[in-house]
Amino acid sequence: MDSFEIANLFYSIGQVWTEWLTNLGLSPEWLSFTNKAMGAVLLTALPVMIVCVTIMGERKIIGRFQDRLGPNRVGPCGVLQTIPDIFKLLTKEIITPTKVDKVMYNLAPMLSVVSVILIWAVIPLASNVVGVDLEIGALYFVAVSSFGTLAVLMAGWSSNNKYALISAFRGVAQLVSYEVPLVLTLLIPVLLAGTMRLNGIVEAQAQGWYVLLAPISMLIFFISSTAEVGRSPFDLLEADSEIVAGFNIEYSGMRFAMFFLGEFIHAFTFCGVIATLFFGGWRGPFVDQAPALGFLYFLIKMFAIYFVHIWIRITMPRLRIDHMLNLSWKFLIPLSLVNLVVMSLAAKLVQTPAMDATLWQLLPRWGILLGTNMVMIAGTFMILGTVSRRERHKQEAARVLEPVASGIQG
Amino acid sequence: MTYVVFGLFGILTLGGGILVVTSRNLVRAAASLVLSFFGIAGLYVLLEAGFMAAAQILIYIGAIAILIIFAVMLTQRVAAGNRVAMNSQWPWALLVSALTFALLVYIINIVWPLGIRAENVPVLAADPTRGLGMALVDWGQYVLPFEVASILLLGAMVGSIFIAREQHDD
Amino acid sequence: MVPLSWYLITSALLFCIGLYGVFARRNAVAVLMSIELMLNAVNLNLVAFWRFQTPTRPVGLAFAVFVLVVAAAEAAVGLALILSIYRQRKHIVVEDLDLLKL
Amino acid sequence: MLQDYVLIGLLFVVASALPISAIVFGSILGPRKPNRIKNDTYECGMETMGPTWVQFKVQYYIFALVFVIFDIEMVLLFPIAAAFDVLPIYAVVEAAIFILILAAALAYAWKKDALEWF
Repeated sequence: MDSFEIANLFYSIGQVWTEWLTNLGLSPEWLSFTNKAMGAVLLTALPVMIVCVTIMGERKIIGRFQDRLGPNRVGPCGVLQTIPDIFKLLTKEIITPTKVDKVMYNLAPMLSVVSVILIWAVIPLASNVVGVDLEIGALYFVAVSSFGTLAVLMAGWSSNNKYALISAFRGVAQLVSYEVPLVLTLLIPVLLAGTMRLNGIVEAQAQGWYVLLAPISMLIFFISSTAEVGRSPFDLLEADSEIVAGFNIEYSGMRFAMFFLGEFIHAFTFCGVIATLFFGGWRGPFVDQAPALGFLYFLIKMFAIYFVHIWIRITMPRLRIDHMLNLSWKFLIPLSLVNLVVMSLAAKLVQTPAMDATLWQLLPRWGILLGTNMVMIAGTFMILGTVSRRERHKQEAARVLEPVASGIQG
Repeated sequence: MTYVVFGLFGILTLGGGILVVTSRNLVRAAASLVLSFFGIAGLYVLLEAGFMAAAQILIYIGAIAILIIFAVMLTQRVAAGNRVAMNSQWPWALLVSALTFALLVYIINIVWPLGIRAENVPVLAADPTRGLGMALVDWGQYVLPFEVASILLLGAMVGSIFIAREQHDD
Repeated sequence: MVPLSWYLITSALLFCIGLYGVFARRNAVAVLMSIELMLNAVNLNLVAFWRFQTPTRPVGLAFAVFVLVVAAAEAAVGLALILSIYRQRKHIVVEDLDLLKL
Repeated sequence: MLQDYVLIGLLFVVASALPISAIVFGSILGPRKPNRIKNDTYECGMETMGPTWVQFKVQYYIFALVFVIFDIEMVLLFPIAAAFDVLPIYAVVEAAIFILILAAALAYAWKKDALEWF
């Protein structure tokens, strides 16, 4: 009977809640409204709570990677470190520089938090637990994250600081460049599932996670999402050795903390989106019997992907701006365009199987899609090899002619 | 309730629009333009055109507004806050737009009388976005404009890169 | 639902605001922004008509999407022209750009 | 349909209440001792020289421009991808042609060195 209760966990909570509100004498419309308001509060609280856990975990993990302990003073093994941190930020003085543009200066940190929390409205948390299963879910996700670009630009401009503005401009160039491959590969789960509903995409992955059907898309999406959230090696926004601290240099205290919070939520929200689009979201063993397990699976997948993020963050040095832009425009975008064309034609060759297709009926689709991906990967490596060999020859020839290397200015 | 939301987004749209044409600081004007675009996106949601709302935010706020802000910053030498924003013919412009508005209201009032409440609005198709997708690549419908759109975009990109590029001597 | 005429009035008002901006602003970028407002007003009209007149066929939506395409192309080329003019003449005040008059 | 967006509207309100309340709390709890130097623009301790709203190079604009074009393209592709399972094969080919024309635009930009960071 144990598993039965878990199976109905969300359902039973909903039942109790609804009953309680109906007993209070709420009309159905107001009941629905109250439920939605509750949902909104929960969806805001969830990422904030996850942040509190992740910041701590990330600092510990980075400490271990760098052969040190990490925070270890507050609470057992330092797990409560975040709480004093929050209080410290709360009691900092909030400085408003005299020359800022007040309206935009105050709006920017708000926008950076709101834009990422809004994404959580469409992420399916468990089989029937999703804020709203919007008909245009995938597009909504892209649209909402484009507010983040605006927040960067607003913060940089309103601060009235050269470095902030330079950083904001660079940041926008970066965000804009990586949004193209991100969205182009987002199209692939959409077309494989034949729907823009994120829950629909997760359900369609009952026939195999899309990371197996479209590994290239997953890689492109992962790389460009790392750049979108401004994580290392793409953290040029706050390249502290070049531009004082980035677009948020004039911000202090809680206002700065809001940018920080926004950035953190952004980072693992994208991990959640990757888990949803390519790793089957809430799918996992026994999830049909016990829907509540789905939430657990989702969190596990999200944190696993986030761990890779952290791993990359502490391993890779920062890219130079021209390299970063080249990576997007001259590698990722052409690759994702080719990927999109080839994948759509390949997926059309084998009709989408019915929902109850057996493993044998699914095999041709898997084989063709995976095979296409392998061919594309091989082709990419061949082209890359040729190009880099040619480049090396060119550079060697240049070195013979002109011994003084001329640096490129970023 | 819908009326309240409509009013909210309407005020956002029109207020943003008014700020765009009146504010002297061009970056402020661009920010108000974003407000106005956002209001329009809200109106699209009220019209149950979710796809258009998302496209509006993605294209207008996420791309065109940023392009405009970049252009503003590239063409502003100093913080040009205190130059004259309007030219000498602005009273005439005001008059002309007011007359146009009056004319439009007059016409609208003839065909769709203002006082009438919306009764029996037709029901939406099941999934309008999918319908749009099918129509865009359907031989009988919009495939020609669809391909022409891509050629237009190609032309726009080639042309504007050609125009905007700084002339390098090498 | 809010009746169709309300949307039409909103759109007409926005269009006229844009029209005023086009006539009255001196800065070319501001003129371009006003044009964007007018295009938006047109789009709002198209979507409103789609919703109230032909909601079962995606006619209005398709046209609105093509207006989006044109708006983006216009913004890209227009701003590029403005930049190019700015590089040559160091200002972008519309009424002083009378190259053809000489 | 419209009901879906109620939650998003509410989420927008709640999500903006979070940073607002955090900043208000912070300004209540934090000290407030402004002075002229502290409120000045921070540029590594140096005096700000010249106008702050400096001009930028046109390269930024070109990236934004290419992005706008691609953004439009992607928006047009989204409804097609959503209807993918019912599309005939020729429709997919048409969409592929659409993508290839835009790829030609990218190739042009590449060829003209518009994507270089000078």
